[in-house]
Amino acid sequence: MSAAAKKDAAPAAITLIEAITQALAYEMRNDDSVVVLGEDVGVNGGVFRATAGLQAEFGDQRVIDTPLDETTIAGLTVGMAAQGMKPVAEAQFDGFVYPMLDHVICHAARFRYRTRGRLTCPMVLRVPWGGGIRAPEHHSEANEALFTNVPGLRVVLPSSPARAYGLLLAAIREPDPVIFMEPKRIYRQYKELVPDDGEALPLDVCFVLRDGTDVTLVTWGAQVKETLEAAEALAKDGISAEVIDVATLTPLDFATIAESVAKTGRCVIVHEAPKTAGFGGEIAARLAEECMYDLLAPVERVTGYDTHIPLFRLEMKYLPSVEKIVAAAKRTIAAG
Amino acid sequence: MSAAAKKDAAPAAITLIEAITQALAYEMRNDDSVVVLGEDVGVNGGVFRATAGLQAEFGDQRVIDTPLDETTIAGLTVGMAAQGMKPVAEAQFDGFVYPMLDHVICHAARFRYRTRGRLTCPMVLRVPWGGGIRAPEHHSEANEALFTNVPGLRVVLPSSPARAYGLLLAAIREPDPVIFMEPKRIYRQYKELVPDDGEALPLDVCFVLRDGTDVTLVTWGAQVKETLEAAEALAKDGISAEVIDVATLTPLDFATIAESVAKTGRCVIVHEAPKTAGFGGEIAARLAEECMYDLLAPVERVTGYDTHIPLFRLEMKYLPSVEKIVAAAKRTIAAG
Amino acid sequence: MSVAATFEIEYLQYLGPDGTLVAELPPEAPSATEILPLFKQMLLVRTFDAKAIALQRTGKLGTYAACLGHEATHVGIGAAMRPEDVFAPSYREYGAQFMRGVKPRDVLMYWGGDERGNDFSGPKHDFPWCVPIATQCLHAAGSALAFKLRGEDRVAVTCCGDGGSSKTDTYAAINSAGAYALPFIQCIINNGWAISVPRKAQTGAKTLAQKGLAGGLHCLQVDGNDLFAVLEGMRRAMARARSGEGGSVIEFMTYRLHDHTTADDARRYRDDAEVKDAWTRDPMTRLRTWLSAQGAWDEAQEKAWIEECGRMVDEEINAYLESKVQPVEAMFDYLYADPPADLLEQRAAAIAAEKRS
Amino acid sequence: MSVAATFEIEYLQYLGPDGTLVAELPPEAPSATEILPLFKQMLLVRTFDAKAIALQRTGKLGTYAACLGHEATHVGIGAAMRPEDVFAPSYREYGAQFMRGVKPRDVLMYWGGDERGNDFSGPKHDFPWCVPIATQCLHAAGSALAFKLRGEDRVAVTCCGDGGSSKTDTYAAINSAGAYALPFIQCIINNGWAISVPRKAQTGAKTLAQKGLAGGLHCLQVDGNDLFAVLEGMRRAMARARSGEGGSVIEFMTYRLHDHTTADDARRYRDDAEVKDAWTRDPMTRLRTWLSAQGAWDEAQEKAWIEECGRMVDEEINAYLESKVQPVEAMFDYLYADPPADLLEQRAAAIAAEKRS
Ligand SMILES: Cc1ncc(C[n+]2csc(CCOP(=O)(O)OP(=O)(O)O)c2C)c(N)n1
Ligand SMILES: Cc1ncc(C[n+]2csc(CCOP(=O)(O)OP(=O)(O)O)c2C)c(N)n1
Ligand SMILES: [Mg+2]
Ligand SMILES: [Mg+2]
Repeated sequence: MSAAAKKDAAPAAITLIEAITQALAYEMRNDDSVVVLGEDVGVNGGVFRATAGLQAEFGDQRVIDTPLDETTIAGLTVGMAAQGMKPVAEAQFDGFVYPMLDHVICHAARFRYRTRGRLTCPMVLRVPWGGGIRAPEHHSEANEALFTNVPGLRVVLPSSPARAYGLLLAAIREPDPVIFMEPKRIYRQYKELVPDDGEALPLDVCFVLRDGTDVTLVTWGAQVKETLEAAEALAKDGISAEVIDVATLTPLDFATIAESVAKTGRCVIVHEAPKTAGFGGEIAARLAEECMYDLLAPVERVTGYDTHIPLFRLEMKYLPSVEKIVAAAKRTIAAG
Repeated sequence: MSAAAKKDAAPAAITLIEAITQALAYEMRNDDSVVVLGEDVGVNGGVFRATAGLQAEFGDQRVIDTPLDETTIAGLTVGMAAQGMKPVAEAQFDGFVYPMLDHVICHAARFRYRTRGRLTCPMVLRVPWGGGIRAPEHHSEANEALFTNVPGLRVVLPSSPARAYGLLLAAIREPDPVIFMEPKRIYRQYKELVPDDGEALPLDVCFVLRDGTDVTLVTWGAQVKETLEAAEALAKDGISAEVIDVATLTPLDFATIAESVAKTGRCVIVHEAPKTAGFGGEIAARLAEECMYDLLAPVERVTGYDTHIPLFRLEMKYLPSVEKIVAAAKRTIAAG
Repeated sequence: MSVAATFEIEYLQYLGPDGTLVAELPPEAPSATEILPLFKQMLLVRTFDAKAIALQRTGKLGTYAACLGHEATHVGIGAAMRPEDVFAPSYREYGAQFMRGVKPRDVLMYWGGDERGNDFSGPKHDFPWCVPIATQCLHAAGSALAFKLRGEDRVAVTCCGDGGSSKTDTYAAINSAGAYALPFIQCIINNGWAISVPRKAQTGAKTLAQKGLAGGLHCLQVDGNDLFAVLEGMRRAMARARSGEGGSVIEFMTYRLHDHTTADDARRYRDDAEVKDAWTRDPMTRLRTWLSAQGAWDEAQEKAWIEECGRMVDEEINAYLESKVQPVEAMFDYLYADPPADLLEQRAAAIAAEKRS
Repeated sequence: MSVAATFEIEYLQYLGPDGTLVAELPPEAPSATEILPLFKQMLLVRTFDAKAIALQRTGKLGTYAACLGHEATHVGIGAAMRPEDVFAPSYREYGAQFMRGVKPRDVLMYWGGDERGNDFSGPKHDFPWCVPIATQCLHAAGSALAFKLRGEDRVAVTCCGDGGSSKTDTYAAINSAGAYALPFIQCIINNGWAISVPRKAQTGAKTLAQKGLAGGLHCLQVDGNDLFAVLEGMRRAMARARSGEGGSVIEFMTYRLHDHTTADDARRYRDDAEVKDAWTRDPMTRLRTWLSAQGAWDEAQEKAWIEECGRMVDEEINAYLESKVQPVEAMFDYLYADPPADLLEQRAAAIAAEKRS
């Protein structure tokens, strides 16, 4: 990093969404081939303001409003990436990502494989993700499981301003496609010092956020907050919970989880997507395969129900809560 | 059933694909609101001949060729279903289902929920599924995990002519949307007597195809064949394997699996989709949650690798094989 | 040089912005007495809209998509339809829906975060509000296909915005309507903006009406702030649809006088001057001027009716505000006709958790 | 009545089915000597196609999509492009690709079930064969956007079929090309059939060229069996693209003389009479007749060249047949630039399993 850049990098307390903007701006300065595209990302700065100020700084040739069509966004992104650009596309909300899947699954995830490395697809798809913001229908989906069974992708879900910054930088620099899901519920929940130093975080590790010995709480995205609070509450009852933020769902760093469970013997997995075939199932499955002899208690999942997240009058009753996590952790303690 | 129908129902040995046709024809005769639509389903009878003869019998107002667009097929299907028809749509191949997801996930799976039961979406989406037929690219995907985390759907995967017949009838009669994935590899693998008696099979049970006491082999679709062969091979070595065909993946009848594992203490899950976040993970997770004390050995998964199914020169090396299943089962025996 | 095809797209406008006729009214045009109820309906819609925005501003409603400026288009579309036709709206066409029996309280319930808003008082076969842009267009096409297959004399009408006209679903709907010659009307409500993206950035097409040429549909552009033009455009499209001539695309030229929704701040991307200018083409003013000139409406009537509208809307608002939140099991009860065992267990757990808390 | 917009779509045809000119050649048309190499290329393509079908029939190739009858369109498209332009084909345009350096052995590898076919000998930036219909069109549009953003003088050319013109991706590509005024050419190769579905069932549009009107693109219909018309259509579109005038949609009228693929049996759904009739418009015959009339080609030359083609293709076939299957680890090695640990474990397991078996 240049001295000038170092000087500029005076840490400032920023929110998660500001950390996203900061990472985008950093990498756009750093790499000319990075462009941002999506609906309303230009002068409006995105409906969540993730791209606020970017068009003013980088111009409308680098920050590109698209016609209102997600198929278009995905297909253009794949085409640009294959021709040597590094597009960072935005899906306006999680619920609008479905028309993008064809290009993501059939093409982005396959170009390297299909052409034996001749063409690649270094793109990032940013997806504001999850519920809890009293939004209209289709604005609150936790649909990461759409992507986790697809080889060739990386699925990343940051849970703090600093991790959002470091992981997004890594995602943009990654030579393969990354689905970058952003927990919109905590976009502005708190601020944290995030030096604008261009330091990426690794995409192949889970982050241990809290050390503990009695039970491992595994989660990602918005639920990291509830889970940490649950660990705090458990501590008051003398239960020492380790908290792991998975951060990169696929390819999964299972080793970190396994190591923790080897120590604690208990595991509670927390996510807001529906339980059945949610990504928590994969982690529980790995435990059943690889850590059975370490387990002192059955694995627990605290998740959304197997129904759609309701409109906002009821949505908080759908989401995992501190209480539900605490109760599940206590069940694992009681079990053995 | 009327006497005339009974008389007509003289059993004939038919293949799985013929059983599909037979079920479609039965229900089209039985229920005027059933229509079939898709690319080439009309005079051509479908690229797999699933709808062969249907247009000749029912006319082009009931067997409808669509323009070449999967978004169109899905959206028209949802619209028709909401207005009281029972459309059975065909996706020509598994790899072309992605543009249908938006309408399936945002609408088909939600109309009842969204309107508090005012509008519903009684549709079936038939999807020829899976690899092993030396087909071109995108014709060999096992992508059931796309659908299994989506509430409001039923995901069904028959594995024999008789089950294809009975489950497809049930799917068409079901008042909610059903994704009906057909293992194309065994479309014509063998024949079986399938009386055309209009008897549906239940959509809420797993089928125990073989009783055993030492290990439970759980699978679906094309792998049922390999799994049964593996059970046969294991029997030669004195190992008694129970074989379960999940058939309806969601909503899952876990009770049948749990009961079996309570008896055997061991479980091998077999599927051809990639391992990570494949539906096998969900079953293993349930075992880790609900059957831990029954397990004598770690759960095993025998699956596709976490990469794309290769073009056909290599594809058989990708798919689960009898050997791999036998080896996994033996590992569970060795483990405890 | 040989010519493969030629096309011409007509533009309809009768009542100019100043409230005088710029073209002779078509023979089928309503008289002043006939159009008056529609004007009153437009006023009701505008009253409702303002009150809904106020409700949101005071925290009593979620995000709300206003319809300020769209009244002539919306009411005209609704007026052209029969109850047995099917309407597949986006999320903004309350004016059309009220004509079909949907109540303001239904709208409020929906934007208030309650699914029961979509179990609305309008025709039971009408489609719910549709948030994923333009997907409703294909549902309308599917409905039209059902009508055609069953030999029913019904038309499917759907709306999308200028932004929505870029969406692939709109093309799919248009193309299938053409391929099957369906009784289908695609209304493209061009209000100049898709959130922050102006019409010209959506497409290189000169008109949005011409989107219909891609599917061989009849195409028409109308002044969407002129209720006479809206009614005439819809009349023609309906006549085509009912007589088996097939589908139409109508582009309604109007303007979004409000922010995109209450979650939006249009000042970030839009000039005040443009909005001020758009107000000179307000659909309400011109019809009021015309009706007054015909002696069919005056200030006193307007005042009385606006008060009446206020009372009616307040009643609806109260019904909404007094509505009880659904019980927790509501999120399970409408998922499947036959709920599976595991789901019933989750339902029981949710009820138990509710009792504990 | 006021008119919002009018459109006219031109049809280009110079060389009639009988090999005589039906219209004066444009000034830019190639001379007989200039067009001869393209005719020879068409013959090479036809030779290859026949041999590939034969290979499949004898079990030495997987499903193969023949290009019989498309030679003028395919070769003309390829001839109009520069190496630095980008080509995004569907799965059938070998004639265009050969002009760009792709080898017959690459085609055979792909249909022979080996990914290495897509690591072909053509321009490294060209797109691979694309099976999901019309998705390639958006990749071309994305490429054109990249070219425009980087200020490169390059054009993106893509092909889809008459069926593919119904696909929403095609509309998305056309619309974005119009919105951004991209150097983009959408070739719609109308060969009359999409597997069993005839052109008329795809859409109500009179021409497929007019699909471009929905995005404001320049639209043209050409006789795709007339190499002169193909070249002139492409020349015009290329000129527009390079001069910044934006994108074009060209509909090439040709015919699928073979089954859809070797997995298809067209007799199920298509009249022999139609095929017989289509043969009277064969692109090869008419150009041969014309070249012969110009004294630029004769039977002896044809015989010698066909033999030469046979030799060249056989060499390619042999290279394909002799190719070794990729090692099992090939399915892991091209997934990620940095393969994750778990995948490397699976790779090792697969290699071990391979050794055991
Ligand atoms: C598929 C999809 N993508 C994005 C959005 C977010 N969104 C909601 S409204 C809107 C703009 C719509 O503009 P237009 O179609 O012109 O309709 P208007 O709101 O102006 O009536 C966008 C982008 C959405 N609802 N659905
Ligand atoms: C998305 C998708 N749906 C279905 C198919 C199966 N399919 C392969 S080719 C084809 C017909 C294509 O017809 P057309 O676009 O006219 O091209 P042609 O084959 O005639 O050149 C179909 C339906 C596919 N490859 N991709
Ligand atoms: Mg708009
Ligand atoms: Mg074709």
